[in-house]
Amino acid sequence: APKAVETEAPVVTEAPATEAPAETEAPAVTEEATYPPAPEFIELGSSISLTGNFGSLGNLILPGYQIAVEHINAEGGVFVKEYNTKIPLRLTYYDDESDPTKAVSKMETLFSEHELTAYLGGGGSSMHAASIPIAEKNKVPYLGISFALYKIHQQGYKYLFSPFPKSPNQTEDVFKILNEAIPEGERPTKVAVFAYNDDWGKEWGGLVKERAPEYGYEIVVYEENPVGVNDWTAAIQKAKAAGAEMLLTLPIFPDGSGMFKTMAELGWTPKFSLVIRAPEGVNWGESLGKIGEYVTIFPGWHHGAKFEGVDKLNARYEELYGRPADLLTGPAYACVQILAQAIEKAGTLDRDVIRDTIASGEFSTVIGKVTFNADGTGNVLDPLIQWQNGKMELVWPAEHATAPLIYPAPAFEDR
Amino acid sequence: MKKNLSFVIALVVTAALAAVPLFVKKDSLLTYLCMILLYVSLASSWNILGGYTGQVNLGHSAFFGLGAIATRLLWFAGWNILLAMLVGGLLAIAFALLIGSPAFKLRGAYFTIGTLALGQILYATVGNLFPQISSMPVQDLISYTLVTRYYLFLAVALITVLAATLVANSRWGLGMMAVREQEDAAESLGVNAFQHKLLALVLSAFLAGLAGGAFAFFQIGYYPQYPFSPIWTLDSTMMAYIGGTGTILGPIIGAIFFVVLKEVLSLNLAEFHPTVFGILFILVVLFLPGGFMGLWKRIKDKQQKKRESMAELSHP
Amino acid sequence: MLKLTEIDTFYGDLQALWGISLEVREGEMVSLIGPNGAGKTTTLQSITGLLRPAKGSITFDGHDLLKVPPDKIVDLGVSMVMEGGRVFAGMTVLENLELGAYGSRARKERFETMEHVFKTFPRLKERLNQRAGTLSGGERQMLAIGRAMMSKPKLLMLDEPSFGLAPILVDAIFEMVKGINKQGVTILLVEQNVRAALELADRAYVIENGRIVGEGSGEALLSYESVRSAYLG
Amino acid sequence: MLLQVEKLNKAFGGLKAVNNVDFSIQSGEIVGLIGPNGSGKTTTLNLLTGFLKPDSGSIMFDGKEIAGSPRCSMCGNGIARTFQLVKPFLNLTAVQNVMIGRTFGKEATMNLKLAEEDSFSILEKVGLRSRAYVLAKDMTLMQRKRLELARALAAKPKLLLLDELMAGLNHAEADEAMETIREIRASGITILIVEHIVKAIMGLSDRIIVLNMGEKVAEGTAQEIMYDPRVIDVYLGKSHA
Amino acid sequence: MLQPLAQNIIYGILIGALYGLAAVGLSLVFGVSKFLNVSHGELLMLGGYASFWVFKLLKIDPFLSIPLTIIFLLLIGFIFYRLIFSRLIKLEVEKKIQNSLLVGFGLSTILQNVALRLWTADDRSITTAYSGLSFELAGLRLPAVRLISLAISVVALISLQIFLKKTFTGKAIRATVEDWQSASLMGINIHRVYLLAFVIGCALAGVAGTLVSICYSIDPSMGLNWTLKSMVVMVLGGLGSMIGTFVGGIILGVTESATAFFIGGNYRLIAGLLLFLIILIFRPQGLFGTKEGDR
Ligand SMILES: Nc1ncnc2c1ncn2[C@@H]1O[C@H](COP(=O)(O)OP(=O)(O)OP(=O)(O)O)[C@@H](O)[C@H]1O
Ligand SMILES: Nc1ncnc2c1ncn2[C@@H]1O[C@H](COP(=O)(O)OP(=O)(O)OP(=O)(O)O)[C@@H](O)[C@H]1O
Ligand SMILES: [Mg+2]
Ligand SMILES: [Mg+2]
Repeated sequence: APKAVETEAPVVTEAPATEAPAETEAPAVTEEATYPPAPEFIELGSSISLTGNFGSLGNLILPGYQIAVEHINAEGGVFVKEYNTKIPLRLTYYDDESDPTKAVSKMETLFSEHELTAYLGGGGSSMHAASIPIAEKNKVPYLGISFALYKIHQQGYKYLFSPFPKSPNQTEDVFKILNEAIPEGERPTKVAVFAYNDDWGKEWGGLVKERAPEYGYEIVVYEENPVGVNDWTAAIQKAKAAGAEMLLTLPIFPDGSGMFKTMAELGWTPKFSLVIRAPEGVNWGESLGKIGEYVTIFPGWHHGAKFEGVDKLNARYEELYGRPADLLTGPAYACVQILAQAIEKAGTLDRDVIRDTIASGEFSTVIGKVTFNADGTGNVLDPLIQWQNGKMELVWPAEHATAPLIYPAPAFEDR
Repeated sequence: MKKNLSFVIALVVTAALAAVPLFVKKDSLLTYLCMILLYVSLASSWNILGGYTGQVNLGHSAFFGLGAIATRLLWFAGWNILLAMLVGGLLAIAFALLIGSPAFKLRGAYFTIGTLALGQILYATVGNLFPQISSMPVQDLISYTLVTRYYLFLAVALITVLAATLVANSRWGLGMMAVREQEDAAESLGVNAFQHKLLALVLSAFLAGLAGGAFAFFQIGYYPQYPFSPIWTLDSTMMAYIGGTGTILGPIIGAIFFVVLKEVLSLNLAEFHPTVFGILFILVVLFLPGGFMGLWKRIKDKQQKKRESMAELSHP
Repeated sequence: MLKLTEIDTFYGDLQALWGISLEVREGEMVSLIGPNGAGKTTTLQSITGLLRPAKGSITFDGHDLLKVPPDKIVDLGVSMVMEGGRVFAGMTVLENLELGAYGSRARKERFETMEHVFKTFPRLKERLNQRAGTLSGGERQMLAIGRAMMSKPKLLMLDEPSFGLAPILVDAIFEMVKGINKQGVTILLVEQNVRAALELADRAYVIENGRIVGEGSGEALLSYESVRSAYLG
Repeated sequence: MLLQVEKLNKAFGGLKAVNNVDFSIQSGEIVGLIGPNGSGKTTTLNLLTGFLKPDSGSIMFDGKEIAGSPRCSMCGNGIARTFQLVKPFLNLTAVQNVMIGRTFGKEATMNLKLAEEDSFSILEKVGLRSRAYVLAKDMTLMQRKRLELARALAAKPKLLLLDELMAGLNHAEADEAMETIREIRASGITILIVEHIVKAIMGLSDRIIVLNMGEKVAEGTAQEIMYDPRVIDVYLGKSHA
Repeated sequence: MLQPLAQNIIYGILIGALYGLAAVGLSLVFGVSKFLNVSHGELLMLGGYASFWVFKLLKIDPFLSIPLTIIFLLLIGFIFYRLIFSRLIKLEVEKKIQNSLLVGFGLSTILQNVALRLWTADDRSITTAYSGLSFELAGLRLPAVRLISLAISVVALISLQIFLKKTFTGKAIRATVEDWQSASLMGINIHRVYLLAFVIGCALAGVAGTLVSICYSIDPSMGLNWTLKSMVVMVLGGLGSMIGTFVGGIILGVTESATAFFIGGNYRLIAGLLLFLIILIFRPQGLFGTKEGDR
């Protein structure tokens, strides 16, 4: 049997479709209208990387989807006007082994085997890039997070929605925040960029190059590596020699940990470092200890964010995994929330109507109010997180902050 | 008589495969069939050099990737897909010719790892030169049909298997096997080992290039580097081995076994499917050290021996 | 000393030996002759444990060899020189000799034994640190025999020691084998050079198609017409 | 003159494995090449068949200079050989082994059917007809040697080089082998034979060439060689004198 | 210019030593039993995780826990050999290479998956109190952790070399490599030799894994890259030569670092592999391989 997750809560299977009308306040009920028989479930499908290179992402995203489904089903599901009843959600997911081709066939299987209402994405831009076109071809709304690559959104896909900060936000926000938080004269104006030669790396690097001067920063070192090269010695030496004060980079974990260990060894401490990707999991702090302190990230969310529902999510996550929700859990959870709200608003399981509803609506989620632009990018909060004392603290924007930004970072040898 | 029988079976199987889209409407099933056909092409083309000629090539994905990249670029530039694929195949040949002479200076493990390095170089270079994702334009997605892809994969697989069969049963095939078994002896009998290896390489490369072209036509969005990944080589090598190298049917059986087993397991066991796959895979290897075709051969040998001993009994 | 009774040995499903029985007494030199593929090598390998007979028994000095693991058979005093003087080509002459004394019994006395071997083969002492692969055919054969001697065998088995050697070396090798036998080592010799083998041996067995078909003193067999026509041509 | 070798030289590092060797072979002859182990016999064969490139010297075969030609062209020139350490195509059947000789040799045929038929009759000649469908790896050493001979014959050479084909045969078996070799000669093939079995080499060869340490030390008929004191000294030893 | 270059080359050597150590184990196993164990990288991963957990849970310094890691991998190696690889010993060489590839492939799939389930897909890295420490010498920085790693690699290599060249057991291993039948006739228990070589290979992979987890990071899918790298290094050095393999690793490491320095990180991998191929063109048997070392 395919791996159908009705979540751990028994509610799903029991949720009797007939109970729903009584509860609803919908005026339609009064007219004794006849409704078509409701499907047993609202089917959501996900091809997600649980093994292979992107396994760490997939395993963070999946619980977000699962808990959201569980929470919504605990309320009986989503009310769909067309059937005049609440219908529970059902998530079916397959492991694509971090292989784009397998992802394609898993996407097709999901579509063929289930009356899908929407796809939920996996993790990593290359996986999204392979999957999204299938959704587009099958005309099924696709909600995906955990990729900042903006370019995907410029392909004209109609069914893609991503409530997640993108490269243009990140590369602009970092300078904005610094200029707001740090008085002129103390700012780390000499910037080293350690980028990648993949398309996200290039997109990101290009944007940084463009923005830095606008905000009064100068890029003194720009180094590029292929993904998976964990030796950054040459780049670090150049940065050190150029007197760079700030590091902007987006390494995967092995590269990032290698980078920071070498930085400590070579004695170059940037006053401020924005390190996207590698430090987004709790393993960063566990693995790197003091060396990994004070780096900042733009993960799209933090469990300390003061939005409705965050506490409930954290509580459940704590129950399951013994810690507050991880950074990707919130956005994943939000995807399901958005879908549920859109379906309810649309009042139908017609995918095109749902798509239009997502595109035009405003949704309130654990990541805050979300609306979508025409290209499918979400207007979402882009909080800055900093590693402090082995924990990730939300340091920006101030109204959500759990701790103040620490600047400048103390030198490695003084920690 | 036996030849005729296999010919008839082959025809029937081909006809059945050609009729599949008439009955199968599910895109998921068609996608799996496409994957199987793709791997049949890859494993069979690998087998021409690795199985028949004994040159274990771990850089096969280079040819697959070259075919894919050329086809994709030309196709997006508006070329006819078949023409684009042909150019992809020719590009693979060009690369084969370029590396043939230095590569065949190496023997055994040195050749194997040398080709692995070649494949990795291409993988890294393409990653450097084409970092941008290649996506089919959205307006083309509307007209995307899997059935066309299916037929293309089928055609490539048929061409590959047919070419392999023709070569294996020719004088060239004999020469290749001689080179595989004992290069010195082969040369002493007049077999030009280099020529045979090169021919096998060129053919293997061309067919893999065609497969790459078909892949480029099939996969909607991917990084140009992806078809160059060593995983393709590893998978097709494993398929050829587990089916039985140096035979026509081996790689076909291997590909089917591999893809189907993997798919069935991953659809049914979300978290532990690789473990179960690995265990089954190892068990098959331990019990069938010559691959599936090895088992087949042993059964035939046993029968043959029985017949011989019967004959001996009747004419002492 | 060595006694084989009713040995059957198989290669897979192929039976190579059929009820072989033979005996070698202490101090004797016994030859085993027979046409190609008769099973001579197979017999020797069955004794050393390289092959395991399916049936029958092999006793040596009161030990049941079929119950002894192959690597312990050498320790009992059984040593064999394989066809073609196979030495460890990548290792030095010295290392080859040392490995000959790998068994625990021989290892203790390896230095004395080596001196002894050098007395029999002075050539080896001159080439001590040369890689065995660069030795000439005759020297290799000497090394192979010397290496076997290093295990202090009570029984030394030689498989075609004259294979591929120039006539002048053949004579020399046979002289050495005779010398070793004189020192008290029992010898079981397989040879295609039937005349020399029979002349040297105290006794001989004739093996054909995996079966013993004749047995007798060397001289006696030499004079048999059937043996003459079959092996001496 | 079928083969004319002049001033042939080959050294491995400091070792002169073949040193200024001259000899020639007439069509239809059987010539023996003997010498102590390591005297350069196999090396000479390797030079003749292109497996080694001579340092200097000339090899005229059938009116054509062939020194240094690639080894895979030698068979086409009309020279076939066997190897001292036999090199069968282990995973092919006996008949496939022979077919390769037949389809790539001097009078190569492209017609596989024809080649197969021919191969059977060649296997018959060397006494392996009943083993035609046996894989070479399932054969004994002696069968492999016969197979090697069959394969070389299938290439239809003018000159056949045999390297210790008879090593490991007893005298009676050697007699049979000698008979086969005579038949081959009778079919019009010239033979150069390297062998350590004195009886065979003396019995077969019209002429014998003796090498020692890479140099030719004697040449003559069997009788002449038998009693040549130098040959006795370096090769035969006293017992054969 | 000179100083940064020197600094870079130092790092190249330090990294290269790791490559070398990783490859030595693979090379030993391949030399002795002709097993091309493509799960070598996964064994490395197991070694890394072993040190990581011992460090995390028991707070034992990763360098000090190396003996534990070695024991753990010896055990793993023993199990794998007994359960799986011993069944391939009797096959002919070609089939042995082929089947060990297959079995190794299956094994690596299993190990990756099991590691993923046991330890999640999270990357891990060991950072001790002295990580990041370095000594300054003539303006060059010598990182403590990597220096110790280098020392450990060298010690491991030299011990292996002494073991192979000087001890009876080591000679028995080499003898078995050359001719197992003759070796068996010498009274060498060849099954024990194969087992021994295999588990030593595993242990070396484990040590390499420890060092990787200290200098870099580990995760369940790290294996393939290390296997590929080890294979390249093994061949670069020449099959059968342990010293050669180690030197090959260092050459590769230095080439990569120098390329990153002069041309850019994008070309380090390519340059390393190109150098490898160029060396092979001139020395088809690898740097320290012998001519007959083929196959
Ligand atoms: N490895 C093997 N596999 C299968 N059969 C074998 C093997 N080795 C030998 N045989 C068979 O066993 C029989 C005896 O062979 P054996 O090698 O003992 O003969 P031999 O008397 O030593 O001959 P020779 O004079 O050629 O050395 C032969 O018929 C041969 O076919
Ligand atoms: N490829 C090689 N490299 C180095 N030395 C070689 C090579 N081939 C042969 N030799 C050496 O050249 C000399 C002649 O060898 P060759 O094989 O020709 O001897 P042979 O006369 O055939 O001896 P045998 O009767 O033992 O077969 C020997 O000393 C040998 O060690
Ligand atoms: Mg024998
Ligand atoms: Mg010779």
